Amino acid sequence: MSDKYIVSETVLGALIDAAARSGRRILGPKAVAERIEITEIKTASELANSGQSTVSAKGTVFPKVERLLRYRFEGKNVALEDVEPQVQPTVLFGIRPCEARAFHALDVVFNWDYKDKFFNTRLANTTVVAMSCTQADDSCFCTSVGSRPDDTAGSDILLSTLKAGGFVAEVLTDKGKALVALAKDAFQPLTGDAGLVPPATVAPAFDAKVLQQKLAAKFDSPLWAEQSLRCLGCGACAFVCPTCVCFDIQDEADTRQGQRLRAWDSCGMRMFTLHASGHNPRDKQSQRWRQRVYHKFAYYPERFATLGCVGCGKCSRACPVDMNLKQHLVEAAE
Amino acid sequence: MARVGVFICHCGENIAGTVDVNAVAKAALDMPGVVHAIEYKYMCSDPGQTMLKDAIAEKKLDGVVVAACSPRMHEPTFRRTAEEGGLNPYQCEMANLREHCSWVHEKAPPTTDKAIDLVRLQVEKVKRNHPLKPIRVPITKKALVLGGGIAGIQAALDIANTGSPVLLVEKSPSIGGHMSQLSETFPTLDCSQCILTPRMVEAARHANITLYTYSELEKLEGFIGNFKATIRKKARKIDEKLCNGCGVCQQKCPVKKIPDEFNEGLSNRAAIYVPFPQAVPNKPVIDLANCTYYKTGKCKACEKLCPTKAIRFDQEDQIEVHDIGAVVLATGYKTMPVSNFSEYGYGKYKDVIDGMKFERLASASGPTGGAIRRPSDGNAPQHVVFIACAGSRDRLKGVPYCSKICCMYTAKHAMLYQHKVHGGTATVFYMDVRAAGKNYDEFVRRAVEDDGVKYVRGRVSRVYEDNGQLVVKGVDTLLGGEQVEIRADMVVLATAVQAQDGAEELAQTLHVSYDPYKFFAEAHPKLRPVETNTAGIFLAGACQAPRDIPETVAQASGAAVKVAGLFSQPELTREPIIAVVDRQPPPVFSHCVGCFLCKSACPYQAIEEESIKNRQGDVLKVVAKVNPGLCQGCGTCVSTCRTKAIDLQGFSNEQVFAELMCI
Amino acid sequence: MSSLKVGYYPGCSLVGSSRDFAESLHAVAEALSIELCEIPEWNCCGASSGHMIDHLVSIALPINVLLKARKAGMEQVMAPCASCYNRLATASHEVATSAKTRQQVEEVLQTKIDKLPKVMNVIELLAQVADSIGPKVTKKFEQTVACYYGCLLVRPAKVTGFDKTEDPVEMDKLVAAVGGKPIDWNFKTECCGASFSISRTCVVGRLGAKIMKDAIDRKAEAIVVACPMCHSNLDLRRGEVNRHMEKATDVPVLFITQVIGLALGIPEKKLGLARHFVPVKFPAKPVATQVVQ
Amino acid sequence: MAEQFEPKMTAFVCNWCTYAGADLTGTSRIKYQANVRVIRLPCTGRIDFMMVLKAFSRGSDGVIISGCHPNDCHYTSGNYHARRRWMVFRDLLDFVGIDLERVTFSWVSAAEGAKWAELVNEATNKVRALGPYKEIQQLAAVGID
Amino acid sequence: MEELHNKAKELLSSGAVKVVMGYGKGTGESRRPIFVRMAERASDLVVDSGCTQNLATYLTKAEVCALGRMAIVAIPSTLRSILQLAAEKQLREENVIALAVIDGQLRELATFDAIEQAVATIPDAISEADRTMIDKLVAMSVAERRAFWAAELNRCVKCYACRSSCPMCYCERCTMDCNRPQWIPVASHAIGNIEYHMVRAMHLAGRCVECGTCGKACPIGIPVHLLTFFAEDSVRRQFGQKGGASAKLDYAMSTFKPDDKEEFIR
Repeated sequence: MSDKYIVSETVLGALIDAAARSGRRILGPKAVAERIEITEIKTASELANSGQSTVSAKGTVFPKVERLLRYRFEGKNVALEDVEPQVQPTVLFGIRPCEARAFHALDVVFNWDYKDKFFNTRLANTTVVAMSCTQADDSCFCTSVGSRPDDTAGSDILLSTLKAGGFVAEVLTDKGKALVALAKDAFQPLTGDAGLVPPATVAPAFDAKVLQQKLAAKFDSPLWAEQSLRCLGCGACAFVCPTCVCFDIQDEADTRQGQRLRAWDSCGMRMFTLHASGHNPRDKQSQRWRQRVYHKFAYYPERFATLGCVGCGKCSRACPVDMNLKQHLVEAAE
Repeated sequence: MARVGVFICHCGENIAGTVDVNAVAKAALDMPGVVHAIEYKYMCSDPGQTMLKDAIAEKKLDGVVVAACSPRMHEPTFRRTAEEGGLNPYQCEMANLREHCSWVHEKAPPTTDKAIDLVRLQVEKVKRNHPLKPIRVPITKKALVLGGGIAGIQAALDIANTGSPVLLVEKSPSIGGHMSQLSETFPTLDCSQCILTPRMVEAARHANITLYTYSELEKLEGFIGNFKATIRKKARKIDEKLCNGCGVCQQKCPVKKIPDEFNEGLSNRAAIYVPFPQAVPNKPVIDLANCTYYKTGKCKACEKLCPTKAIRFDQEDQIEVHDIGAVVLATGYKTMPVSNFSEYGYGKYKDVIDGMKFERLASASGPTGGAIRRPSDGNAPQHVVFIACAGSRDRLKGVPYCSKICCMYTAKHAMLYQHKVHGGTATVFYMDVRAAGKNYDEFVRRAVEDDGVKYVRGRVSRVYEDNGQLVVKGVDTLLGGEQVEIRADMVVLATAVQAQDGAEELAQTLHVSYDPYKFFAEAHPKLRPVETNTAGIFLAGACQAPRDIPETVAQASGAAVKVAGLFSQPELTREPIIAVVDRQPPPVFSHCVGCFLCKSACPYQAIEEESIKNRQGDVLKVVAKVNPGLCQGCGTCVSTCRTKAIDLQGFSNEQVFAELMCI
Repeated sequence: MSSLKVGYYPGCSLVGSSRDFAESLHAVAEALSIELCEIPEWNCCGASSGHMIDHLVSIALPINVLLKARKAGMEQVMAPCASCYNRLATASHEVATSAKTRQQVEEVLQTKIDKLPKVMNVIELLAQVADSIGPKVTKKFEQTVACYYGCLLVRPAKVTGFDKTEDPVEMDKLVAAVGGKPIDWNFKTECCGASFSISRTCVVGRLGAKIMKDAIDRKAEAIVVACPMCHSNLDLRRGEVNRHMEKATDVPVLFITQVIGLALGIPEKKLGLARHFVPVKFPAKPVATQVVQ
Repeated sequence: MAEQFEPKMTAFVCNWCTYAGADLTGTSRIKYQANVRVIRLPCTGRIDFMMVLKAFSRGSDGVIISGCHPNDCHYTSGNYHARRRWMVFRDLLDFVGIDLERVTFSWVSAAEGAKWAELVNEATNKVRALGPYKEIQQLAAVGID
Repeated sequence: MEELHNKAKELLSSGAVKVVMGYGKGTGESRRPIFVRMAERASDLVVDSGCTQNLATYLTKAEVCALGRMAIVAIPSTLRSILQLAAEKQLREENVIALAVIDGQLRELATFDAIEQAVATIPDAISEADRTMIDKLVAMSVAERRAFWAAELNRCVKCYACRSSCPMCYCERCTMDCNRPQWIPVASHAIGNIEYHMVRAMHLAGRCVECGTCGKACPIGIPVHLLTFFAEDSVRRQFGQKGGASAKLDYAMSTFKPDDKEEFIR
């Protein structure tokens, strides 16, 4: 089911206002300094219509730090206090299709066996209004991982830019409908050819299937050491990534009370696999780099029948030493 | 889970009077890990300590917190008790509910709250304590005594008599110090040298004492029981074995007009000289600054005429390094340079002299053979004015402290003068007469009553010359503050006692602390008067504060006993409160990255480099290592360490952090 | 020589009883190219009465002066009157050493006290340029003189921190620099009676006599001072002084600035010698013989 | 009526001078305010700047750091090293906007019992006047969803 | 550039070094670190204004050291790093050759002394922008500064890009990684972030070579380098010495002068 409407800048504005009035929090990509940040927005004009945000929209459903529970010491015994996720209904407005698609990769993990109430509540309260890409850069490779600049997967509404200005809004889900309903009368159904600005061209760089097969044989290849020689082992890639789900559980406590936190973590970091014994199964950066690639392109497909990557290229852009994932994957797929 | 016992002491009313000890005990029982909490009248009493011991056994405690007085007071007590109770002594901590709480706060809820917090801090800390073993280090049973005055001689003799070898180092050519310069000694008026010289000789002859006269300590490394002392023997330019002290050399030496230090410049000596007739050793030394040969390259008269051919112009300084177990500082004092007091005209007028000069004038071995003759014209002064407190108790131009000996020696001087110059008049200007000591006040009285010394209570503002005669202008505060002007033939200044020159530098080489006046600081003003804060270094005599002879000798013997006590142990045990560098299983080996920034931070040079090698012996990693003997446990390295690889036992990161988690 | 700029605090004496000091000072300063910048709107230093009545006032008044100087951008301030000098120095020492006093004064004056200018007396100032004086001398001041410092220039040491408290020599050096022969005598820093000049002249007489006697016994042909009070007590009160002398004396009393002025060949008029009560004349010598009535 | 705010004061002191000095305060029965909690360390050299940071993030409204006077250090120079660290640390605290008024540095010798009482009272009063250090304390919740 | 290629070729073919660390073409216009191990690849090396990352970071990276003796294309801050690393016993003279372009020509610096002399001639590296930013911050009120840093550091996600890219953050276990006790919280909430960056600044005070690589590395553009710059400033101002000036240990923060100023201590 999908119905399309013509939406002008002003209508978008109206929609945003309506959504805000309905008590929803509006987040969207906005140019700050020389970066694009996903942040609270008030008007459509604030939106960055092209380019990738540095950090993904992941935070709305999987924040960098989340309190899972609280406890306090009462005499000798401990009083547990379960915390419910406090989430405001949120509209992710104008994010890139690749980011919208990424939610699935998170979903499969957070609902793999145990159903994570925090993630689910947040996701349920999030409406995704994606905007198809009209531009891409050297780091993008969505087309190589089964997506495209105007991918609808994961979006509730997809906006595509019209040559004449304004957008076509393709309402994809009930959540989408609900949102549109807030400013229904402003929406004119699309009739005939819209005259869209052609989506960005992202030339396929490799074939994910081939890659997956190659990886099976490349585990011990020197390639990983070669590629990761300049890798500094920081978490920049993982923390900007829309699909990285690794987290750490931390108790912060004193003699009176404590809280249990879930915080982003990264398999790229040495500490990630360090055992209490001092032994570290992934002691070398090459092993950790390999893990990152395999996790997304071998283990994910095996376990969840989907890739752990949407080809947004955020990691490559964020990397202080220009580890370009696309290039590395091309090498790996050879 | 930890099993901590908390023992709250009432200290009679001292704590219980202000802090609700019962509430504290209740609160303690609620603290995680606390399995036992009681309050008792006197924890340090026998029954109190027994309670603690029993509880350790019955409740299977693995940590103990005694909430009582200051740990600086009773920590040793309770750690010992804990040990007797079968616990490692270092599993016991104290919460200071008295000095830091009940004694300083009002009786009010916040005070009890604080008491509870203080207990909580220690509970959290003790849960993270680890059993520690005292550190054992060997002791070199040989002492070094610095300074050959009466203090040094006494200390050396007492130590030597306990059977331990002693090195007695004196920077001047002879031992004896100031005491050998004195004429008679108060309050008995017995001749100083007559009682001193036997001791000097005994020291020289003693089988366990090695004399190093004309020598100086260059360096002291190491720590208690294990010092390394570097001594420079300055070249006397004499072969001491051959020299028989006949003295021909000094008679024949062409240079004769050098002011004699021993006689305070009241007479002259030769360029090759024995400082004084009774010098020990009785061997001359050549004064390079004044010897013609060293100035012009010619002369060598002494060499030619020496009957035993003992002169050695080519002799060089010798450096000797000795292992030492303990050090006694007996470097003595100096008197304040009188040039500070231009108003007293010292230096301007020949007949204004200081006390030490007077000693020489009055001494039978002195330049005048003991007759009081004034320097200017050699006549017997008919009126002598003595000015006490020349610099002492003078905040502005002198020192604020009392030099202690001046009142007595001034009385002695006046008395001696009266004895030696019949019909002469002695007047003493004084602030107070401080004659606290056995037979001291009687002595002063004798001066006044029997020998008719005039005591004027008041300060002197100026001494000036009025056609050829000294005029002492002062005030007599007992005569209603009348100004008095006294015409005198000689004026004697009782100048302040000050720390020896170079005391500061010495203190720094030895790492001992010193007070603002550069006197060496004792470890405790009352309870540890002969120890310094640096273990193994002790104090004797006026290097610590102005002292008279009896006190000096007593203190010297005290220091000697401390040394003997130290030497009586087979080995040293030290508090294991020291830093350690962590060690980890391979491939990490240690979290230390070997940047050695801690090395320059360590005040004790206790941090060494250790190479971790594999079986083939090739170096895998170079990391820091703390020498447990040198480390004193200040923890400066710990806070310099970025990787937190160094930690301080007893005050570890975990312990401090745990304490922080309570606030 | 490049000109030296100094803050200048006249105080009441120099615009009153000791104008001669002021005149000679300015004349000499000009000759030695020292620029004296008077502190704008300076107030009383609180001498004599002030510091006997109220401690806080005695500190606050001088500090106020120094703050004004500071405001006018002065690094150092010279107070010719020994008494002013002593008050200023004492005050800045007090606020420097006692946080409490400082805070009190700050409250009273409603201003924060940061850095204060250095306070000096006239000798200190002249000593700074001592070397430049010699070459400028045209007529050597060839008298045997007793340099009389009095009490306020050098004491208390912790405040003034200038010269040797009990046996000062800086003035002697200056006199020697212009050819004079300073004597070694005993009353350099004795009390002259200071402000008793008005209330208890007999005391002044007695003390002054002692001073004069020792100076004359040691063949002084002139007394040199750097303090208005010393000057008035030995000059203005000479009659009283002579009453306590066996033999009346007419040995003149000069300000150090006048001595230097004479040596630099500055006309006596500009040095205010005429204002003295004891005529400035010396036993037959080529220099400065003419008597001004 | 609103009761007045009682600041949480944390003190880091060396064992040989300030702790002993505080003992002397006790033996001389000089009274001071009960807000302070003393953490005893062997030497100011052992006082890690992280302890001060922690004290604040743990909710202290003010911190006191005290040890032996220069020249007086039981370990001869621990306090000199500490002083250097503090010189830079203070600059940094100020640079990141932590209020230096809330950190009091002092030398209190074993003989200065009275000074310790004064110090604690002054510091406590100062901080009481400044009020609770909410600027830092409220940060504890920030950034956690 | 030509010069560099030849020099690299020469060093590699002669076996003088096993690897030449330098800058190569990266994604788009960017430059990235490369490790040339074969003479024929020497021409991959690039030197231009785009080469701003301080490669000294790799001098202590195990995987890189394992390659053997190295030559490193050095910008001024790299040279400073080498000296500071040497002073901290992390670098052996015989293991590294610095190839620096100093006023227009390529210099091969094979000894620490040589580097020290070179460094002495190079002015300090702080950019105008950073300088003005620091001044701006210093001019602010305490409250304003707190607001500024709270806002900036609250964004920090503790990816540790700053730490990982810093040549002086070579510790195998950083204070951040200590969990007994956990001095600094792992989670990147406001307090923990402030503590983290304070600790880093303190640990770099007197050691920071002011390359600003940490600031450039931050994916979300927090000016973390201003903290270490300021700390370094403070050290220079108060103790008159500077990180990375000499290969002999001269670490301001583990030494002292008895007359260090202490007007802030009562």
